[in-house]
Amino acid sequence: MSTDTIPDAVYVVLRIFFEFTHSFGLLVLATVGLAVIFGMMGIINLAHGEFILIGAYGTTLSFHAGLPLPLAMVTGVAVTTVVGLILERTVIRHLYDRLLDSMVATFGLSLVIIQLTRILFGNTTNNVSLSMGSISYGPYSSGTYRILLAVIALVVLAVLYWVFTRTKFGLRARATMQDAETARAMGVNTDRMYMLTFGLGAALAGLTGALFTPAFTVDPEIGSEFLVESFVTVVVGGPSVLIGTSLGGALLGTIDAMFTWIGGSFLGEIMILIAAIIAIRIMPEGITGLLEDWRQKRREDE
Amino acid sequence: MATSDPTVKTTQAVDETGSGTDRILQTRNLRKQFGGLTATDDVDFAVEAGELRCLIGPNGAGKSTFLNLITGVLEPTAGSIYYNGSDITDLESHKRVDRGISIKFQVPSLYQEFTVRQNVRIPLQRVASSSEYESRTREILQRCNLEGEIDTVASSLSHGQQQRLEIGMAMVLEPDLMLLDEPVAGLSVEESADIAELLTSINETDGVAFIVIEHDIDFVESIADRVTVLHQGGIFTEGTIEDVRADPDVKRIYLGEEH
Amino acid sequence: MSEQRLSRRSVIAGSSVGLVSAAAGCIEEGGLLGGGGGSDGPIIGVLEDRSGEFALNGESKWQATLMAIEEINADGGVLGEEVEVYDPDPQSDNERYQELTREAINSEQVDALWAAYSSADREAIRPIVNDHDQLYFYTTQYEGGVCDETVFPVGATARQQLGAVIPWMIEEFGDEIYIINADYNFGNISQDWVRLLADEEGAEIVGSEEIPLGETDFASTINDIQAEDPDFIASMLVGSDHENFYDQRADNELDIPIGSSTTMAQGYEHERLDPPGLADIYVGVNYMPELETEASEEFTDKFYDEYPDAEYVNQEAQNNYFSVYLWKEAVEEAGTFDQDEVIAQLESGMEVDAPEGTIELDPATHHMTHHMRIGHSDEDHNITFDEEQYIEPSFLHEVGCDLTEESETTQYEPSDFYDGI
Amino acid sequence: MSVKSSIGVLANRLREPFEGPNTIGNTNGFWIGFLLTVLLFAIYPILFGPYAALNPAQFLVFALLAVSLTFIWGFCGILSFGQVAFFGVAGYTFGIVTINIPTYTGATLGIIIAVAVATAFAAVIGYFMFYGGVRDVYVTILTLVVALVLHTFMEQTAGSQWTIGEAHLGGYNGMNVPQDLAVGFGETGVAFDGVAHYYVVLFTLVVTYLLLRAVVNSRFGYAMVATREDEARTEMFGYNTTFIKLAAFTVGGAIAGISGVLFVTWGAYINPSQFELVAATMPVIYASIGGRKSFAGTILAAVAIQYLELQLTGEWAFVIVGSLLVLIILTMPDGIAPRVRNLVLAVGEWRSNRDRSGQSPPAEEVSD
Repeated sequence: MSTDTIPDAVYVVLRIFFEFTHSFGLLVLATVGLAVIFGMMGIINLAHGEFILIGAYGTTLSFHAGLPLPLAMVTGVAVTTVVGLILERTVIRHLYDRLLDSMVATFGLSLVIIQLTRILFGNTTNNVSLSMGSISYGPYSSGTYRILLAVIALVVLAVLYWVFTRTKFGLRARATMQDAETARAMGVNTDRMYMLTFGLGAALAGLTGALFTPAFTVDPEIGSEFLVESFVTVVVGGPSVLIGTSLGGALLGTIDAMFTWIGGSFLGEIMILIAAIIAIRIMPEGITGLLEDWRQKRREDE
Repeated sequence: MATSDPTVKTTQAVDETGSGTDRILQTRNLRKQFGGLTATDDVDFAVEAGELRCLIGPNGAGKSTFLNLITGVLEPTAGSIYYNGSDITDLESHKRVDRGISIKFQVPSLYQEFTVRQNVRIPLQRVASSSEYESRTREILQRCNLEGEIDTVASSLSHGQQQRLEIGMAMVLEPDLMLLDEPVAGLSVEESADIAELLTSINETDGVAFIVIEHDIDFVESIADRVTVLHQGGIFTEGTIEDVRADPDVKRIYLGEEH
Repeated sequence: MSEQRLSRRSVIAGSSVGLVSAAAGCIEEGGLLGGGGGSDGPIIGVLEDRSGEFALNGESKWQATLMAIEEINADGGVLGEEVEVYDPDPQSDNERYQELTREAINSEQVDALWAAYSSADREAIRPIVNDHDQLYFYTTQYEGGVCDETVFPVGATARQQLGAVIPWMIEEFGDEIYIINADYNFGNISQDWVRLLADEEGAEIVGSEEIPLGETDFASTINDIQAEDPDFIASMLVGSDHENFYDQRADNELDIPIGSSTTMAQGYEHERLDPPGLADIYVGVNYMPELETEASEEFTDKFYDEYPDAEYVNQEAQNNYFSVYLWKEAVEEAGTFDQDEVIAQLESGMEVDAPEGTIELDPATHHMTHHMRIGHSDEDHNITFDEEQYIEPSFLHEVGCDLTEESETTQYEPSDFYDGI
Repeated sequence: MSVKSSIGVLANRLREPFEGPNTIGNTNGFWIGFLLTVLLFAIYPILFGPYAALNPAQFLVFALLAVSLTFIWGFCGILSFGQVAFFGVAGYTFGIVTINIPTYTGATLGIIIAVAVATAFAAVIGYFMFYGGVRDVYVTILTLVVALVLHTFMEQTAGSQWTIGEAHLGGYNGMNVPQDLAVGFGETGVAFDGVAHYYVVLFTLVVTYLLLRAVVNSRFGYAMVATREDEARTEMFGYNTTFIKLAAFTVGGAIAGISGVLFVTWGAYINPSQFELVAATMPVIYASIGGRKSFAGTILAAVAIQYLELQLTGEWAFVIVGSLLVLIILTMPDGIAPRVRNLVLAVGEWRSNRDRSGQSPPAEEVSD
């Protein structure tokens, strides 16, 4: 088929679709670590962005120390997990039933992590580049790596689904989060479950940092680029980690892509925030809550 | 369906709203569904002024849901609620309280960090001026036998004391109808007796009507004028405690042999 | 802060007349316990960011200022006195800028102030500076238009930078321009300048987008540019988030050349990002350390001797450096540290030997005439310079700012004076 | 003796409206400490000079902002990250009004309109949330998002189309507001500049402090605290808890608005960074550290933390401040104020025990 016969509209649709995948990948990956910690443990982790920062620095520094990129990314995730576990044991552990205090404490942690990073590694790092080129269609093109990130986001969600529904750890962790006392009575080491769940959240944040290292400028402020998006997605998604994150990411990704296309980046950015406000107002339990209602209504009709 | 059950004896209404009678509360076709579950199923229910009614029924019969519909905590799916002849179905909870309905929840829900005096102040300040606080508080506490605990923090009261205090606090607003959800659950026999005495005294001296949910049949027997049995969201039967006790169908549903 | 004994007047007043008049006396004096004096000798305030958002740009500004003062002190100081420095870190936080500016002016009583990377921070402290008639050097390249009696914005203005690079780009690549700029004052005013310059040169703006600060995803922007396919892009992107544009540009093989006023000379993206993200970017600058003149090489050598770990010495660092010397000369010619007299001296018209070359201060506008170059990054991020012009700060002359005649504290914008923006 | 006791009676009369179980600090010792602290702030400019009072003025402005949060969070259970939104809206409004009417009339109107707009804005947001059934942590997040929307929006108002009358919103660079805090009409009036501004801030803070103490110990205060403790229960005593929350939130917005006006007249400048996440977090931090159920604790924590931040000039500043936050939250869950009270009570008990066992005459207690 020659290019002349493809109407421009097809290219425009393709373009919006690919821009949506960028947005979706970013939102889901930015959110998933926070969603595990917030959705399962009720901790509002304001240092979430800084866990991403640790993942990105772990990757950047080990890459420049000579590791190949995939290994450097693994190192980034590992470092973040270890830091997350240490912080869980020393700080977070004491805040499990203190939602609001956890915000203040993690905000304090984020100040410390950002500034320590600056003191130790300076104001900037040498970037890690990964040229994967782009996919071209009509007059447009889209970066391959960012599309790959959207695919990875889906894979991460699928793996999490498997972890939470098919593994011993997942079942125990869910039991603990739902009713710690009963879980304890059933012989689950709940303290350990809390630690591991927080560790998982940290690891996911580290993964996000690692994956975005080649795409973003890595500096001590990198965490702030993710924090707002991730909060908004968690809130829109609601308490269910997987369904919430994926649907929240899809909804906001669509809003971002559409409004950016209509009126530029500013419109896309502010519409995400306004969508969040409306979402909280009309579905205080997020999309997951709304879905639960629908399901019940359906059952009723049958 | 409860209404089609031949054993059901519903209260015959004078008219739809129960106005022009002594009827303080009347529900019409009251219905509440949670998704596919019908917790309250087309209930027509009435209480006379000054009556002390107990609501019994096996677990899951919809007793608490029914109470929550009357207080406005829950919104009904269908049907109406009339109080002293006027429709209160769409009234917010706090406005129903102002009309004279008080409630005591199932779980003790005092302000745990407050002292007894402060607890009493919450309802009291709505109906009394500050110069009356002290005398009114003492009066109330005397009635529920808690004079000595006026400066005790609520959380350190015994379970029975907490229940009595809650009833006392509900009394402060001088209601015409009080709804109590399991007031003696978990109490000792002596404590239950205290509560029974308190309720009877309020009922007789102040003419307050009661709807009391309770499992403890001995307790019910000691206080109730009439008893309503709820089952599967509907009214299963109604009558004096003797009638209900004698009813073999009631035994059957309590033992779970429905079919 | 130096210690100062209770003034005799306040002690006498306190014992004889009573507390109230003592209080009044003290309020004038600087308090019963307060050191009213600051430093005995000359002191300058240097408020440059070493943490927060602008640390990357502020660090070498701070370093170069300290280096200039060290050199001057080693060389006998100013008017024979050693100059002290008050240099807390403002942390890129504009309330902190306000607090520290008050500290610098009131407690330290600085003789001159260097402060702020961003325009927002400058605007935050300018009311305080105006309140106290404080001599203030703002050295960042900026949108231009500040006509303020005690402020010396010595960096290149948008008009100077874009005036160098845009006409050259039109000549070189063609007359269809697509503008992308950071969506704030600097960016928008720069866009206005590009439009004015394009108009003068008979070029056409085929599209433009204002991009929020903090945006990281440029997919849509790149697609919009691809759809228009301009001859070149005029880019005024700002900050580390916007740097993502360059990698995404390379990934998408968007090989349209870019004319800019913001890249490389401040945040040294050509050193920090891997090639070829910055390939074919042309930036209008008054200074980059890659400049191979004798004055420039002497400056960079000294700088890296002093700060061997420094990452870069940016355009603003150079501006801080020469403006400290400019101040020193003005003080010495005036024969006093008195700020009014130093300002009068500066307004008499001065010249300074800067690493970028010898440049003049324009008395009427307090701005500098700069040597404007076009720095060009090739595919390997090597920098060459394509053209050099000596450009006056003409905009403020056109709007009639003459601080030697009339005192004011205004910021003018091009949209107030030109039609068609 | 009789003079002394009548002063005591008078003092008790004066104290009465400000005391009650809802506030920490109802003893003689507390009020003496309170008077001394106010006195210390009042003579601060005399001791250290008028210029030294300029930064403390800013500390007190942010203390007032934090107090607006303490009121709604500590006493009504509403954690809002949006206090900065009302603060900033009031600041911008004051700028817009006074730039357009650069007279004493304008300054007076500016104060009134700015606080009114902030209050109305809080009322609208509050109505939207509370009557829409938004609760708990979702209130926190929604208010934060409101602040972020304002941040995003205001940052892009650099263009000349964003001009209201003569006032240019100014985008990221913000808005210069040359008008001093002033009241009057036309060309006559009083302006509060420099040290006078400091005293206005101090006065406002002290008055707000006392008023809020009176409010939280009033009927409405009891209703707020009851709502905080158990909303459903309180509703069942006939309280319209939704309205109580809305009213408290609106009052909080008004106080935040007042602090916004004092801020913009302090620095003659405001920009969108006032709406940023970090700025939004600061009042929460002051209240958490000081004690969210204590106005005095919040105020002192706000002043102490800001003072500390200004003094820490090196690169370790954020590390120290951040670590302190974590440490205090871990060791003192309710903030410092309740700890101090318990300590005072413990010391008092220890002393009275000692006195009782010693030779102290018991008669003294009678006259107290």
